[in-house]
Amino acid sequence: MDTRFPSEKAYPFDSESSVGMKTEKIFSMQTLDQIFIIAKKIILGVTGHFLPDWACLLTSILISISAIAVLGPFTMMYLTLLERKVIGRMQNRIGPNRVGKWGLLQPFADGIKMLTKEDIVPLEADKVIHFLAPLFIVMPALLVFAVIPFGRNMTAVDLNVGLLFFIAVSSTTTIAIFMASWSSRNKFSLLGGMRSAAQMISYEIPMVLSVVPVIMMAGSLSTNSIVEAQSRWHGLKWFVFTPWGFLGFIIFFLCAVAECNRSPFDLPEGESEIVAGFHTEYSGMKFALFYMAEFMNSFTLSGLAVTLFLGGWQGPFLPSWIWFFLKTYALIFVMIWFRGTLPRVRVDQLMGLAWKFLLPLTLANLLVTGFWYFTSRPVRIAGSMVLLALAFWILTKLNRDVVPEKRVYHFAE
Amino acid sequence: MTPEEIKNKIQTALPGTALKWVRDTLLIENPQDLPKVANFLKTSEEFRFDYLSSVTGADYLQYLEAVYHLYSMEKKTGPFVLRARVGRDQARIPSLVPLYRGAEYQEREAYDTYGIIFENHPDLRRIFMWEGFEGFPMRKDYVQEDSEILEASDIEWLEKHQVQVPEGMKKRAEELKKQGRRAVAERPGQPEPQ
Amino acid sequence: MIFGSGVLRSMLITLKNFFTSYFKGPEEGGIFTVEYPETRLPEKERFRNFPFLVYDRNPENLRCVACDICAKECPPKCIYIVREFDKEGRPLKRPAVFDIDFTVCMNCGICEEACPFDAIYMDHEFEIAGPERQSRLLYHKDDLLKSNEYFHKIRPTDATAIDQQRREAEEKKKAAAEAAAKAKQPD
Amino acid sequence: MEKIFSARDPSALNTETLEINFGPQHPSTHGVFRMNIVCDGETVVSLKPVMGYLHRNHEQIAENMSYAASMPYTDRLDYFNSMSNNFGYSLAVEKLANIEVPERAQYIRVIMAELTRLVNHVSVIGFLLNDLGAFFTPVLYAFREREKILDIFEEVSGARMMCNYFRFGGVKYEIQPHILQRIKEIVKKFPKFLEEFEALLSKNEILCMRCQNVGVLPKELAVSASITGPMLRASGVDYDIRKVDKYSIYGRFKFRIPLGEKGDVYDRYYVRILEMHESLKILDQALKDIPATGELVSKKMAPFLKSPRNFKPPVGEAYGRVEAPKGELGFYVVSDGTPQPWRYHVRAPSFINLTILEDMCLGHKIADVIVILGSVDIVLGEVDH
Amino acid sequence: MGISLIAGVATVTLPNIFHATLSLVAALLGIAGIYLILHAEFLAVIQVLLYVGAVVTLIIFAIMLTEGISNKTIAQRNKLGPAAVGGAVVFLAALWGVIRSTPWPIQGGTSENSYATLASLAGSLLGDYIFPFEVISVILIAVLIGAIVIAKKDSV
Repeated sequence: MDTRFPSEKAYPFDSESSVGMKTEKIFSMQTLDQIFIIAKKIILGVTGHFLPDWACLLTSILISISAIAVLGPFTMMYLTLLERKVIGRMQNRIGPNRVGKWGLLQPFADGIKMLTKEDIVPLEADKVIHFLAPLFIVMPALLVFAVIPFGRNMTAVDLNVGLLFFIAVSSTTTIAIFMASWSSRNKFSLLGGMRSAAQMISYEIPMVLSVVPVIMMAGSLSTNSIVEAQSRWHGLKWFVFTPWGFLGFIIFFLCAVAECNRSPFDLPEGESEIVAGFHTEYSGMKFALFYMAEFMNSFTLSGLAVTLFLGGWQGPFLPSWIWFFLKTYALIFVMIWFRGTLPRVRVDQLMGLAWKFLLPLTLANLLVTGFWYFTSRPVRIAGSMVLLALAFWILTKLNRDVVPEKRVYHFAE
Repeated sequence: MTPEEIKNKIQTALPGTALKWVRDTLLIENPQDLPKVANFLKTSEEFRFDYLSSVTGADYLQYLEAVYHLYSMEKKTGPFVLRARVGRDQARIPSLVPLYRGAEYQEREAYDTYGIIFENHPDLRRIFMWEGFEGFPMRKDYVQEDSEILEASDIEWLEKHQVQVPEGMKKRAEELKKQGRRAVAERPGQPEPQ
Repeated sequence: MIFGSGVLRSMLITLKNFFTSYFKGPEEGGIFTVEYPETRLPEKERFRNFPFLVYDRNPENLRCVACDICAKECPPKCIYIVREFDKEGRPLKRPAVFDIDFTVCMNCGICEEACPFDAIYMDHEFEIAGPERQSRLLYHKDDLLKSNEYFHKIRPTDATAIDQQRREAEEKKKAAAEAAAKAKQPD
Repeated sequence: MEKIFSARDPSALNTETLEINFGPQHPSTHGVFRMNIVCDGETVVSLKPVMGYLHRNHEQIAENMSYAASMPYTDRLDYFNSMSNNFGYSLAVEKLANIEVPERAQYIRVIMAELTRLVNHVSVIGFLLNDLGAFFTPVLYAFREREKILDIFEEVSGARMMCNYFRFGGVKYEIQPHILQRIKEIVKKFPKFLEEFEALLSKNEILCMRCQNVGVLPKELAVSASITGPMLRASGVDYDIRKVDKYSIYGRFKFRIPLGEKGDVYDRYYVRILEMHESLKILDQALKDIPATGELVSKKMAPFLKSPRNFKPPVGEAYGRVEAPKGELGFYVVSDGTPQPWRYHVRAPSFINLTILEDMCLGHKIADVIVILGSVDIVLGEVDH
Repeated sequence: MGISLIAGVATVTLPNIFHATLSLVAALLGIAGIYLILHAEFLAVIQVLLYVGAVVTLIIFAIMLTEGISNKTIAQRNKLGPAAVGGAVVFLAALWGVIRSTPWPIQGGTSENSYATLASLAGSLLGDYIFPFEVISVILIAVLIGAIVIAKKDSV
C-alpha cells in the first residue's frame, strides 16, 4: 500500500507561513487555505502523544478515508437537489420546495424513503450478483476520490500515476453495470448493459487521448504536478486557455458526460426507451447506490476535468479548496444544463460520434500539441488554431450523415 | 354524375355485378364482387377513389353489413359509400387489405365486434378484446353474460347503503355463494334503479 | 453553420429561462407554478365538478321533485332517485333517496341542463379526496343539499338569471291562476 | 465469409434475437399501448402492436343512450382535443337531422377547434421530445402555453379538458367579449413562443440526427394506408379536410397547408409547427369576423337542449368528418328514428394511423421506435375506443 | 495472491460462464494487487485498465450477444476438461525449467525507481526496443484497417 499521505510529507506550508506572518490578512488566508490540513495535523499531533507509530499512520489513513466517505454521499445527496432545482428553474418551475426551506431537507426525505422501501429481488434473478452489483458500482466511484486534488496539499493519495489510476478504476464501473444488467434477467436491463458496455469502451479512448496533451505539457501523470504546472499568472494559466487545451477540455468533458451516463448520452438508462436500463429491477437502497455512484462519478469526473484543464485548485484570492469546488460545481451545472436541454442521441450515433468524430479530433489535437511544444510563441498560437479549425472542418465534412439537412417546406393553397 | 350513371358505368366495366342504390350508397349484392368493384373505383381514371376512409360493420338483425367510405385524395371528391350484406351465420366478405392497407386494422375491428370474417386478410385476429373472448359484443343480440351477477358481499354493501338490489340478482349471488364460487363479473357501474 | 451551433443555441434558450425564472413574471418566461394549497387559480364561474341539489331557504324546501329526468339522462347513470310517499301511499313531490355515485359521475353537466325544475347544479367543490373509495364518494341527499345562497356565491350570473326566470314563471303562474280564478268567478 | 459479417441477415451472425414486450406499462408508449418487438441487437426485426387495454366499447355505450348523452363520451376519445371530437360528432348528427348552425356558433366552433389544434400540436411536440430523451423541458414549455388555452376552455365551457361544449346545432355557452379579448392576446403572443420553441428545437443537431430520415413514410403507402392528418401531409400529400370538405365555415378563411418533403419524423414535427402558424392565421381571421351577437343554438334544436331524449333524427345515415389535430375524425351514425342511434361508429385517426407503424419501424433501432410512435401522435383513449 | 489463485480456479470450474468471467475479473485484480505490492504501480494500473476495463468487458459483451446464454437451461460446460488439465500440466512442466534456471535474489530491489517506472519504461520502449515497438504499432494499424473494412462491408 502506498503510505505517502499528505501529513507525512513536508509541506511548503512551513516555509510559506513566514510570508503569511507579514500581514494579518494573508496569514488568515493561508490558514483558511490549509484549514483541513491543519485540522488533521492537530488531530495527529494529539494522538501521536499516546499512540504508537502504526496507530498514528492508521489514524491518518482513517481521517482521509472518512473525509472522502462523508464527502461522497453528501455530494450525491445535494447534487440530486441541485439537479432538480436547476432543471426546475430551466423549465420555469420551482423544484422541490416543501421539505425544509427551499427544499433543503429534501435529500434526507429521499434517503429515508429509499431506506424504508421494499427491497425487491426478481424471482429469476441471480441473487448473489444482483446483490453485489450496487456495491461494486459504488466502490470505484469512491476509490477515484483518492487522487483528486481538492486543494493545496489536499490529495488523499498522491500517486505518481494518479491520472491512470483514475481512468483504470473508473473503467471497472462497466463490470458492475454488467453484473446488474445480467443478473436481473430483464431484457431492458440487458439492453442497457450492452449499451453501457459499448459506450464505455468507445468513450474511454477519446477520453484518454484527450488527456495525453496535458500529460505531454505537464510531463507527469500525477494529478498534483499537473495542477502545479498551471500555476503561473497568479494561478490563472490554465491549460484551457490554449487552443489544444480548449479542444481537449471540450472533448474530455463530452467523454466524461458519456462516461457517467448523463444526458445526452444517458442511453444505458434511457428512461423513455428502456425504462431504466440496467437498474430497472432495483429498488430501495440498492437503487440509491446506483444513483449515488452516478452522481459521485459526475462529481469526480468534473473534478478531474477541473484538475486537468481548469487549473485545479489554482486561483487568486480565494482559498484553494473553494476554487476547486467552485470550478467543479460550475462544470456540474453545465452537466445539469445539458440534461435540461438536450435530447438523447441514438446508440449508433453515439458510437459514430466517438469513433468517427472525437477520436480523429483527439489525434489531431495530439499532433497540434506537439506542434505547439516545438514552435515559438507567435507561430504556435496562430498555427495551432488554424490547424485545429481545419481538422474540425474536415471532420464535419466527412461526417455528413450527422450534419442536419436543410429542408424546404411547400404550402398548398 | 347521377347515381344511375355511376351504377351503369360500373356495371358496364364489370359485367355480372349486381348493384343497388340504398340511401345514396351502393349496395353490392354479392359480397364476393366487392374487391372487383373497389379495384375498379380505385384505378379507373374517372373515380380514383384511392383513399378508404372508414370500414365498419353494422348489425341489422336479419343480416350484417360492412360499410366502406371511399374518398379520392387525388380528385378531392367523395364520399362514395359501398356496402355489402351477409347473413349472420356465414358472414364472409373478401378483405380489401390488398387494395387498401388502411383496411387492415379496421377490418380486424369489424371482425372483433361483429364477427364478419374477412377472407384473405393477412392477420385476422381480435384487436380490442382479448384472445379467447367469446361472442361479438357489438351484435344486437349479444348479451353481456355476467351483467346480472353481483357478488354477495357487493350486495351486502349496497343494501347497507340503502341501495335496492333486485331480487333476481340477490338470488343468483346467493346460489353462487352456496356453490362456493365467487362471481367473477364486475359490478355494473351502478345497479339500475327500479 | 458550424456543427454544434444549434445545440449551443438551444442551450442559450434554457439558460435564458433559468435566469428569467428568478426575475420575471409568468408571462415573460418566469415561474408559472401555482403552489396549490397556498395559492389557487381564480375560480371560473362556469367551472363544473360534481352536482349538488339546490334548496330555497331551508333544506326541507328543496327544488327537486323526484321526476327522475336527470337520472334517465345521466350518461353514466350515476344518479339514483327514490320518490317519497306519504302515509297513505300517495307520491310526494320530493325525493326520499337521492344518491349520486361520484366515482361514476363524469362531470358532464347534462343533469343540470336537463333538469326542468332548476334543482340540480354543478358544484365548484373539488377537494373531496378521502382515504376510502366506496362510502366516501357515494353522496346521499343530505350531503348533496346546498342552499341557493351558496349557488349565488359560486355562480352569481347563472343564479341571478335563474332566480329571475323562476320569479317570472311564478308570477306568470300566479297571474294565470288569478286569471283562471277570475274566469271562474263569474260562473 | 461474407455472409457471416452481414448484419442484414439476422441468422448469419448467430446473435440472439430478443423479443421485447414494450408496454403496456412503459414510460413512453403514451398510455397502455403495447408492442411486441423482436429485435436483433437493437435493430427491430418485427413489431406487432397490441391494443385494447383501454377498450370500453365506446360505440356500444353510445348506441345505448340518447344522441346528446354521448357527447361527453366523445370528449374521452381523444382526451387532448375534446373540442374537435365534439365538432365531429355534432357535424355528423347535424348532417343526419339536417340542422343549420347559426353564424356566431359557427365562428365559436372554429375558434375552439383551432385553439384545440394549437393545444394538441404543442403538447405532441413536447411529448415527442420527451420520447427523444429531452428531460421534460420542451414539454413544460409547451404546457406553459397550453395552460393558457386550457384556462380559456375552462372559462368558456366549464372544464379544462372534458369540455362537452358543442351541442347539435350550436354550442352550449355564450362566449363573452372579455374572453374573446383574451384569445386575441394569446393569438398575438403565440408566435413569439413558437419562435422560442423552434430556437430550442428545430436546428438542434441532436434532434436533427435523431429525426431526419427516420421512420420514412412514402407518399403512396401513406395514401393506401388511409393515413390522415399531419402525418399524411408530412409525406407530401395535399389533403386537408378543412380545404376539401369546407365544412362549417372553413371555406371563408385564407390559410395554407404545409407539406413535408420526405415523410420522416422531422417532417412530421415541422409540419406541425407550420400548421400552428396556419391555425393562428385562421384564428386571427375568425376573431376579426365573429359577429358580436347572435343565437348560439339553432331554433330547431333549442327545445331539445332541455330534453335530449325527445330528439329523434329521421331514419337515415350520415358520415361526418372533421380535420381533427390527429387526422380525419369521422363519425358514422345510423338512425332508426328512435332517440338512440342504431349504429354509431368512430373512425379514430390515431387508431388507423397505427396501421403503418411496423412498416416505418423495421430496420430502425429500438430508440427510433419510440420516436416514430411519438411522431404518429396517438392517444390511447382514441386508439382503444 | 491467494485470492487470484482461488479466483483463477473458479474461472475454469464455475458452471456459469458469466460467473466464470466475474471470477476472472477477481483474478486479474489480484494480479494487479501483486504488482502494487511489488511497487510496480504503473503496471498495476495498466493491468486494471486493459484487462479488467477492456478485455473482460469485451468478453462479457460477447457473452451477452451469444444466443441463448441468458437461458438457464443451456449447459455451459464442455467435455474438454481432461485435455485442459493435460495442457496445463505440460505448460507447468515447461515453466518448471524456467523457474529452476532463474536466479532468485533473496532481497528484491529495495529502490522503487530502479525499474518499471514510467520514465524508464518509456525510455526503453522508445529507445532500446524501438523496432519491435514500431512493428507492433504497424500490426495494430493493419488490424484496425482490417476491422474497418470488414465492418464497412455490410453498410454498403
